[in-house]
Amino acid sequence: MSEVLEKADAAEEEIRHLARVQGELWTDLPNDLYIPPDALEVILEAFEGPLDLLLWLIRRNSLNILDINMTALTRQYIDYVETMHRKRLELAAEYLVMAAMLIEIKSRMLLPRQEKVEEGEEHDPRAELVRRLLEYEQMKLAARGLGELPQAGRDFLTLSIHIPQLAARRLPHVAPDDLLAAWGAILKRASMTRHHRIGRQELSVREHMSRILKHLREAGRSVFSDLFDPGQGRSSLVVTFLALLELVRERLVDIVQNEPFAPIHAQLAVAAAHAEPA
Amino acid sequence: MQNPLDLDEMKRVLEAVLLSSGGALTLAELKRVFEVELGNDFLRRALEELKSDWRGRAVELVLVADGWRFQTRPDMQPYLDRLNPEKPPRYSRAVLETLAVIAYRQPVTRGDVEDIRGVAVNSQIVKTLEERGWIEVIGHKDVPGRPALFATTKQFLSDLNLRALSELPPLPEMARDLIPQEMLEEQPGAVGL
Amino acid sequence: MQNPLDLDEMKRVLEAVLLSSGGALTLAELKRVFEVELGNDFLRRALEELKSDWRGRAVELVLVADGWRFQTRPDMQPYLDRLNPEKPPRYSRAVLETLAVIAYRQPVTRGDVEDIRGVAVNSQIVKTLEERGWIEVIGHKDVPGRPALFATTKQFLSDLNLRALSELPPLPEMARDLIPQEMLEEQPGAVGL
Repeated sequence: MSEVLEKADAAEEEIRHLARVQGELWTDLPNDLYIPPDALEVILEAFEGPLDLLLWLIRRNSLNILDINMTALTRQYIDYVETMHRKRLELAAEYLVMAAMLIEIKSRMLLPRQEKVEEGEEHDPRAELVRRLLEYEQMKLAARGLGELPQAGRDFLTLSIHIPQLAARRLPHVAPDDLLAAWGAILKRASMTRHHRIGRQELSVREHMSRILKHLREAGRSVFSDLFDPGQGRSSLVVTFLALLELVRERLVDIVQNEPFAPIHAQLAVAAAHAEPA
Repeated sequence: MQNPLDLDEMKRVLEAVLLSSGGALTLAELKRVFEVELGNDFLRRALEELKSDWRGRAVELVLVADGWRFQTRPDMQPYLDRLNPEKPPRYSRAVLETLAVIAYRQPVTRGDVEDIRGVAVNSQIVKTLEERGWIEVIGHKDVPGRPALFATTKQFLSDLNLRALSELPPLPEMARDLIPQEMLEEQPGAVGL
Repeated sequence: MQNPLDLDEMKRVLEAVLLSSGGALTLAELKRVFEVELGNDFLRRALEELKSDWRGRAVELVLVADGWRFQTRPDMQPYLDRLNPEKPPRYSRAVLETLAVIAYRQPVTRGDVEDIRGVAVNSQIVKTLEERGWIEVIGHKDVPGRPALFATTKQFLSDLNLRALSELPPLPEMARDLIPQEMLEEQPGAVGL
């Protein structure tokens, strides 16, 4: 209980600090009902509703929550509500409902104690109010406790260090068979009379065509025999020769020999056109 | 190379995976990291060892609701705040009270929250908590209007460094011993509340 | 409390800050973390020591263009991949078909690719393949407009695990059985092309 009260005091402390009138900290809450009019709005904003206000009134007056003096409490509460009304503050409906409930309890307590519940035990009309006040106070303190728990982002951070390879590895992977499938799709879509058949031999001719073009792009022109690498074997020589013929046929490369028995040169067709306009 | 996997190598891998994951990882997720099938006990032992290896550092390995994660110790926050001066928002009392009711009384409807707090619950409050990923609708109550039932999420526990709801601070004991016995018997609901 | 700051405490803080920052931090940013004014030399020494403290672990402290950061070592990738088995991105059909035409028919112009595919080739497609380092311009065709001639690169072969273009899967000889023999003899060019 003492801990509860301590926490309640702390809550009240907070309310006090919230109350500022014309810029000045208002450190003393009223013992009686006089409230500087400008402060009322500020004070009421600090309450989370009628239960909160009631709790504060009870704790403020050191009333035992279990033995509430209904007359004093109801009068104080209703005076607050009336002041709010006079100040034309926007009054939440809940405050009026609570006022009605307090008056009802008070009037029932004035009745002779003959009211019995079925089991024959006495029923205190304040019981429901007390239950609600206790429950609310409990949640209010629990909320304070939650707010004090360490919170990710506020009191500690979780970690996420850099993973350097991710970017590179996220590049799409292509398998040779994907290319085959892509080619198949082209053919299927075309469904024309055009037929392409490319075997290994043709591919290596194509590869050498690219190789020769790259070489000529860098070198400009090349002695014909330099394009061949006897170290690669006979079939490589044949394929290189076929590639050159294909390049000439596609007019990508020119083969020139200035005079009989002079060295034969290969050069890019374009380069030739530009270098020797004649 | 991974087979057999020794404890040191396993800890080395776990450390890298947990430091880079950006969130908590469950045992099941951590098991998936290894090619070989690992027993839970072996894995847990490695995690516990890793945890004590980090003792005394400014970063700690913790077990929360959604698994294991590394996080900075609270005493590092002043340093981290200087690097990143924008503070996360502090929640209003209204938000915290709504959260408390949902956390301790779940599953509850908005009407339940309003009954306990004695005021209407602003829909902005619910939205704030939903956007933070701390509460979610887990069903609808079978009464007219079928109001949504709210509960807290794993994220909520994890963000508050908790493994389970039972690790929430216990509800403050209300002045129960002072309540006249008759009253308690009359309204048994009051005890549980 | 921070003053005087000893090297061990400083390393402890730096470690937490760098592990939680989510990105590289410059010396200036790291200095801001501490209340006391620190010299660059002192800070660098602490970082270098921290770096060697981490030697042998699966995470390393590195200095990159935009500052210092912790990152996982490359050998952790297989473990991390198992944790996040995100489907690797795939190239669109248009990209794959363009690549297939260039691979099987090189050297070709964009016009050639368009003729074969029957649709216009978006320049973004060519750019994608060039940026990947899989195709390059190896010359220009001597026709009006001098269109670029594309061929595949060594990188392409290496990325597809091939030693030579001739190791690409042979295309189905679908035509051969269907085309009358005379036609093949009549149009020998069609074979090579």
